[in-house]
Amino acid sequence: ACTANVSGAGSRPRIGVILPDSKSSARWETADRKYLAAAFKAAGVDYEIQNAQNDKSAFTTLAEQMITQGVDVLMIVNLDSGTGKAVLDKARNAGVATIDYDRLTLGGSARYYVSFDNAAVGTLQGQGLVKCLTDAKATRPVIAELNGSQTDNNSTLFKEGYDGVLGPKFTSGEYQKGPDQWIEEWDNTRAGTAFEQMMTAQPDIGGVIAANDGLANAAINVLKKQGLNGHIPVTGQDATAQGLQNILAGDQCMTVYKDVRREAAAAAKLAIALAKGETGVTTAKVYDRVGKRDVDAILLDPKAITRQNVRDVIDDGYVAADEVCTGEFAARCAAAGIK
Amino acid sequence: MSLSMLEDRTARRPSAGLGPYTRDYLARVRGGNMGALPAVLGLLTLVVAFSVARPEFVTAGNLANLLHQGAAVTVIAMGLVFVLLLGEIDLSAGFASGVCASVLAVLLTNYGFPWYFAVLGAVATGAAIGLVIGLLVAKLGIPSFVVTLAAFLAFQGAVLLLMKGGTIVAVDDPAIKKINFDGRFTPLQGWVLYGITIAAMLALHLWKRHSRVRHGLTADPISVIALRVVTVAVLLGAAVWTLNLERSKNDAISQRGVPMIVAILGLLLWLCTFVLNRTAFGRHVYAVGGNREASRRAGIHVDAIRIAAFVICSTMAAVGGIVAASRDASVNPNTGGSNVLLYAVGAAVIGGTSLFGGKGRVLNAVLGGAVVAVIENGMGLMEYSPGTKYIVTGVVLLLAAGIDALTRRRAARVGISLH
Amino acid sequence: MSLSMLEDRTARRPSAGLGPYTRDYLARVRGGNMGALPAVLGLLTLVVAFSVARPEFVTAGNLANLLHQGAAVTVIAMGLVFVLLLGEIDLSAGFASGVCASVLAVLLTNYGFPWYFAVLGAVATGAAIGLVIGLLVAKLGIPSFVVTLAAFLAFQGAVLLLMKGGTIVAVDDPAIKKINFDGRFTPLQGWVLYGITIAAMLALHLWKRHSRVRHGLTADPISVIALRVVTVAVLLGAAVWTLNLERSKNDAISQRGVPMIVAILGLLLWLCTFVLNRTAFGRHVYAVGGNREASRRAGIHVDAIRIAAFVICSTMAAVGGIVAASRDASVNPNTGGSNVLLYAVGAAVIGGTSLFGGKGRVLNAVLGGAVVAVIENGMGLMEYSPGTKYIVTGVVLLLAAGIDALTRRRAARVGISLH
Amino acid sequence: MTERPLLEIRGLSKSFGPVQVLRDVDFSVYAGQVTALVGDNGAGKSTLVKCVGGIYSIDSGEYLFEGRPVSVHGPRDAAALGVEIVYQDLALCDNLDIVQNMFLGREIRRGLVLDDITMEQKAAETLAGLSVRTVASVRQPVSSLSGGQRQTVAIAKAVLWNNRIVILDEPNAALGVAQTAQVLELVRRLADRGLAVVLISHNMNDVFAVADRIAALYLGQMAAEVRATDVTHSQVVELITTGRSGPLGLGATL
Amino acid sequence: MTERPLLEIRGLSKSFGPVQVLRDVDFSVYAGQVTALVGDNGAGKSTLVKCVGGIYSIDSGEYLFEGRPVSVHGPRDAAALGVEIVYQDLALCDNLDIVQNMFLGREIRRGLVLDDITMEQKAAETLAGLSVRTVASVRQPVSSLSGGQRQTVAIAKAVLWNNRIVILDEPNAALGVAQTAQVLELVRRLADRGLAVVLISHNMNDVFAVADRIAALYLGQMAAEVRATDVTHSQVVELITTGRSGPLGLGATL
Ligand SMILES: Nc1ncnc2c1ncn2[C@@H]1O[C@H](COP(=O)(O)OP(=O)(O)OP(=O)(O)O)[C@@H](O)[C@H]1O
Ligand SMILES: Nc1ncnc2c1ncn2[C@@H]1O[C@H](COP(=O)(O)OP(=O)(O)OP(=O)(O)O)[C@@H](O)[C@H]1O
Ligand SMILES: [Mg+2]
Ligand SMILES: [Mg+2]
Repeated sequence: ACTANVSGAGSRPRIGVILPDSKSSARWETADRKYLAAAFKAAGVDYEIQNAQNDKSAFTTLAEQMITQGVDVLMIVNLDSGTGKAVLDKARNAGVATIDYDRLTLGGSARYYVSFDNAAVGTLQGQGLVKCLTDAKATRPVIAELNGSQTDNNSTLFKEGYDGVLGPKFTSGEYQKGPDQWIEEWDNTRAGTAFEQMMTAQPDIGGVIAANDGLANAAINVLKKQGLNGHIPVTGQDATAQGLQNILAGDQCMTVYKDVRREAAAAAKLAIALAKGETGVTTAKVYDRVGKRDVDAILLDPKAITRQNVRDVIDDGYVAADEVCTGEFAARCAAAGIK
Repeated sequence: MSLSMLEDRTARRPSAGLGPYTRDYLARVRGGNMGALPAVLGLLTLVVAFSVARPEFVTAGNLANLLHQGAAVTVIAMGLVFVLLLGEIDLSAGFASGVCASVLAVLLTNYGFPWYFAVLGAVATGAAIGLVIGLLVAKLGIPSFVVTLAAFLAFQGAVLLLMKGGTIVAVDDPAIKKINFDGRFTPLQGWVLYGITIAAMLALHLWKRHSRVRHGLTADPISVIALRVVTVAVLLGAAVWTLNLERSKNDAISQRGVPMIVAILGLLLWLCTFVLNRTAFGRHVYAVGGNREASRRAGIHVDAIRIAAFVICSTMAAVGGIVAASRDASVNPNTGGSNVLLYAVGAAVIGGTSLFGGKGRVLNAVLGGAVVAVIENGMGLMEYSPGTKYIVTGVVLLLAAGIDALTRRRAARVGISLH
Repeated sequence: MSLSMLEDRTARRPSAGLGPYTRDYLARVRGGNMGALPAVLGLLTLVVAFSVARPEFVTAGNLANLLHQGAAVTVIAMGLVFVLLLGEIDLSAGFASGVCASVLAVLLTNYGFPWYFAVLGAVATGAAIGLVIGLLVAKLGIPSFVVTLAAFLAFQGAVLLLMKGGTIVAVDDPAIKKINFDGRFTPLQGWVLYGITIAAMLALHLWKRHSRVRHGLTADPISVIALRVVTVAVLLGAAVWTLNLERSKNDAISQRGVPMIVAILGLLLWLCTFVLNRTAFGRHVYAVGGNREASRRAGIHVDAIRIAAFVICSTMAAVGGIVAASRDASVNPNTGGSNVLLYAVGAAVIGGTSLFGGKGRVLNAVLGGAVVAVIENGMGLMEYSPGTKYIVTGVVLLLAAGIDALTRRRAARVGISLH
Repeated sequence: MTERPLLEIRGLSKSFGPVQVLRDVDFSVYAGQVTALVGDNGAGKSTLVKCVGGIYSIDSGEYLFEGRPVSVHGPRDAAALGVEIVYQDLALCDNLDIVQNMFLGREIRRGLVLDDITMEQKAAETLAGLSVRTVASVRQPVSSLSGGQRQTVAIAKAVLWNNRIVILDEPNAALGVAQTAQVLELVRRLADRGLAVVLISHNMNDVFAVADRIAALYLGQMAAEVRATDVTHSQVVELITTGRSGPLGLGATL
Repeated sequence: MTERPLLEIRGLSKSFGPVQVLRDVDFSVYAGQVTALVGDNGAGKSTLVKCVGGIYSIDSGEYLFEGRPVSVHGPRDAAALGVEIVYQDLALCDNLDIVQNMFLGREIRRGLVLDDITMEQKAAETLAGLSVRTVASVRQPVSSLSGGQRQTVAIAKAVLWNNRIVILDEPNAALGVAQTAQVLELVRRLADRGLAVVLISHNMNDVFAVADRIAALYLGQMAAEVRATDVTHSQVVELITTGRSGPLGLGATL
């Protein structure tokens, strides 16, 4: 839907982008694709944006085809580091410049990495939970963790972040460590079951780290059944419409807002520069613990969203007001100063 | 030319007592004809094992969770029985439930339809899906594996399009949420329903016996009927009693009573069993699955039966999708995905349904569904890493099925083992 | 008592010319006995359609991609044919390939074994997996669907554990990477191999004809053999020529020649076909799949055959895993996951293998694998949103299979359609 | 043979791929008569019957019922004309019991619900009438029946209904002495009730015991259609094995 | 009957679930003799044969071969003793062709590779010896064969091998006149070569034509084992239908 013609591969710079899927999060298709395309179009480069639909084989296939068609820059969001590395190596061998977008390919050969600082995301989640628990004056709460997919490196980074905040509190005895599970494929239904079973095994859970808004919503639904929603804080991520609604309703403690537009803009700028044969400007270095090397990176800062600043997300235009302020939420929106 | 010319070597005459009947039953068990026994045995073993490992497994709260968790897969499995009985397969049942759940969510949430229209829309979508699949299989003769593999892919796409590229749609309608989220009967209602069920069961049994005896046919002795009804009454009674206990963790809210979903599952089970056992259509499903050519020669509309089975399967998948949407109070692009299909087919097969057709019962799919739900629920209480959990789940599933297989084993030794 | 008492109504005598043979062939086609024709037709349609839609589909580079992409699923599908021929299923083949690939990677990368030991380890793991599954199915009598569903779950866990919870293991061994990553024959080697293949094919055909004629049996006329060999020679020749073109976009690197994987696929195809068609074991696989009881009565070790088929299937899955690991130059917990299994079974079924057993050929699994690979590759060139892409993929798969079904359709009308 | 046949087949040909099984076959059956269809193994008798029953489509030929051409495209069309057939390969559903098989496709219902009791009674009566004394229960699955018992069930299934034509493809093959006698008597009784009956058998004693007319197939061609009283035992055997016997047979006219 | 039987069954009982099919059956077969096993439909003949062949496990009873007790747990054990059986339900693989079926489990090989040419030749010869003239090709799948052709293939499969005991369960049921004669002649020839042959048949003419001894089963019990010359046609029929005939039968001693 978004390519200029194919034949001019030799003259005009050409950029290929592979997005991971459309199910773990809505952002890839609804936000990233849109913003990247806009930036490329504005810069007048040829581009192609494909989605691997969570299929590793399709992912490799797409990359091979882009390389075959002669892209100058390949930007990927890997499904896992394995396929990611293979693709990056293939691209390097073909002389194609590479960018890891959003997810770092461990052991890979990408020249650049553009992302939000994922450990920082986890830290914000941990801090958010601590704040909500303090506000609720919880004593020695049991903390349950619903982590993301174990095969997604970002999940590991998020976990490092919030465990960094919570770990000391566990050791000091201020909080108690509760059940802690990875949710395969970030699957919300599985998350619901997992949380139900956590509540059964440990009925006195007092706080929940949920790695994103989908997992948070699954947990909140279980809490609702018990009438405990709003009493037990739950974290989230991605600032989805539903997450914001849960926050407005008081069921969710916080979410993390990662302005995809900024991420996309930074990545697009870098890619366009590379495609034109210029060098990219980076702001940080990230250590790849598998590949044992520093990767030049642009790391953007995430922002914690609570009931107080929900309107920031909407004012930014990241989520439309009418998506959030439906039905019963209209009043709450008004209360939060959202128009 | 009288009936007595048929020498009845089984010595099972009307009103023979419990003694000969038991002997007869044991002989049949040894002969490999055991009905639901093996599945029940496997289930029991699982329950005992999990209760020992995690005492909270046997709490009222967990029993309710179990019912909510297993409902969607069980409903889909019931529908699959129809297709499997024909020796066909429907790989798309999982995502069909996802498509129908999406339709429900979109109609409810995005278009603001009342819940009954949305349910109707979802169910109609399911029926339409089944019709298309059935036509392709029966009229064009494409193997059902291929057709439903194609549908499996296409429906994933349909869900994504309906969900506008992967957003989660909340389902907040109170009526829908009653189905499998927070709908409960009051304790009194629970007992009344229980009474009606047991009374109906007793009446049906007695009536059947009465008319068979009147026509001079063999019938089960009263003592056996009593035994059966009492067993069911005790088991069901225990379940109702447990579910009527308070299971809320929050003093402000009371959570007592049998979840609504139990009645829905019971109703669907009864309906499917009735259709398969007591109507000509059901008879023809078994016949076509047993020997398609013989059925054709007997004048059965084989194609119509096959199409109808796919329609039923997809319609049940739609119901399963609604049940799943109700439980999650939302629909996402994964609804009906991941392992839903394999678990549903697995439930039917564990319950003894043959993939070659002609053999299987809906009750057994429900028992198989219970096995799957118990494993998922019990494993959720264990604290393993994902890797270990997968392995243990596989092993436990194998054990449950192994008990079944070992119990049935004599059948293969004694009878002809043509598949 | 002489042979001539058997009146040969087909009028196919030794050395009858091309004319009568063609008539005979057409009659058989009309009668529904068409061999590989429908699958080839479906494939051709796809290729033409994609070439029209996206001209870059028919480039040398894309042909090589296609071969690399489809190889793993095709190898797994070849192995599955053995199990499907028995009327069994192996849901675990996909993840079994993942487990074996992980073993390969761990041995290579973590333990530093030489590549041949690692390959041996992976293949031995596959064989052991097949042995366990086969024993459970044949000796305990648990349905293969259930056993392999359990294995499907357990192997997912095993991969996670082997990969230590999700980290990837790179496979950088140059020998392994030759298999399906960058191994190529030089153009000259390609042509030599081509010559050997065609010569061997011709020799085999002529030799068979010679000995049949010598024993007074019917045989294909020379003209038919010539036609067949020439067809294959032209098609293969065109492929070799295309693959010998330069396909590198980077002047620094040359990418010409037939990928190594082609020879591996060809060898496996020949081996499996040989085993199934020319050995007693293969004959027994068909027999057990056709009528298990009759095979038992004929003194065939039915259990041994079933176990062996599972061993072959899992061993081929191991090879498929190695091929996949080579292509990705790494292994990760998803290797063998997502749609690998469904695509592999689909490849076999599209190629005409019956899920009821007794019917199917390895060549057809390869053709089916080609259909799947072409669809994946072609769809990768189209720019659709994910939702649309899923839907279009499903529809295309259905069309490819539909052509097959419509071509075969007369078979059902004419012959007996017992499944 | 001036009477009009109830069913008449004209110029029927049928091939399976390259193998032509029936060539230009004419065949007539008359109400109130037993027509024996004889022929060597593989002569094409069962194929002819399956064409009549709509199981196989025909390549060419005409199908006349009461003199009117009809088209039969499937078993349902044949059944609608009142043609009931016991096939040589029996075609029973092994997973169903005797009663279910006997009423397959024609279940007795009360409203929506199957009337199992009535069906069970009727099935038991019909079977008893065919001298089967060893069936343990009519609720036994047919997979557990002996060869003869299976055959009896198939025959019982066909005669349970009032039809105009009954075709029996080697019904006695697996039957015992007493059962064979019963079936032959049944065949005669059906014809006497005015039905047209076709009996395929390799047993000449059975054929001559009940047949009014004899049709002999030879290698897919109709060698002769004659009155049973016009030929001898050995003439029929000759027709079967060589296709002709004196003035009768292929190349000769009646 | 002082000669030692080649195979002797003593006190065999067999039930399927609650149904007892064989009760305390004694049965002997002698080398060089044709033993006819007769009995009504459902008497238990096929079940007895399947117990002998190791298809069914037995509940109780002894199995003596050349006077020595042996245990038979499966078809392979029976085959190892040299027992070859044509089952009533034929047991052919429909998806294989005639040659493949005839050599199933005993394929001729050259090294690892099947020797299809030799097998095809042998199969064609054997079939031709059984008067089958209508088989289009020995490469035809058996699913396309007529009833009689299938039966001939099953018989040919059994007599292709040199065995000590051949048991034929209603081999003539679907055969034509000429083919039946051929099979009876074959049965006689096998016995004359010193094999023990068991023939199950409902056709008394066939039985008396070749049998040396007759064993009659009645409702799962052995009613009588007698020399064929000692009984008449009608006595045997009486034994079959009522289990006794004068001094013979159940409750009486020989
Ligand atoms: N589906 C088929 N494909 C090919 N050939 C077939 C098919 N069905 C039947 N034939 C052939 O047609 C011929 C006639 O078969 P048919 O069954 O009509 O014989 P029949 O007269 O009934 O013989 P029998 O007395 O043995 O039952 C046989 O030679 C058989 O091999
Ligand atoms: N698997 C089984 N389960 C239950 N009953 C069976 C089974 N197999 C056979 N029977 C019963 O055993 C009895 C004897 O069967 P069998 O096949 O031995 O008879 P037969 O003497 O060979 O008869 P026929 O002459 O009809 O072939 C029959 O009444 C049959 O219904
Ligand atoms: Mg016939
Ligand atoms: Mg018998």
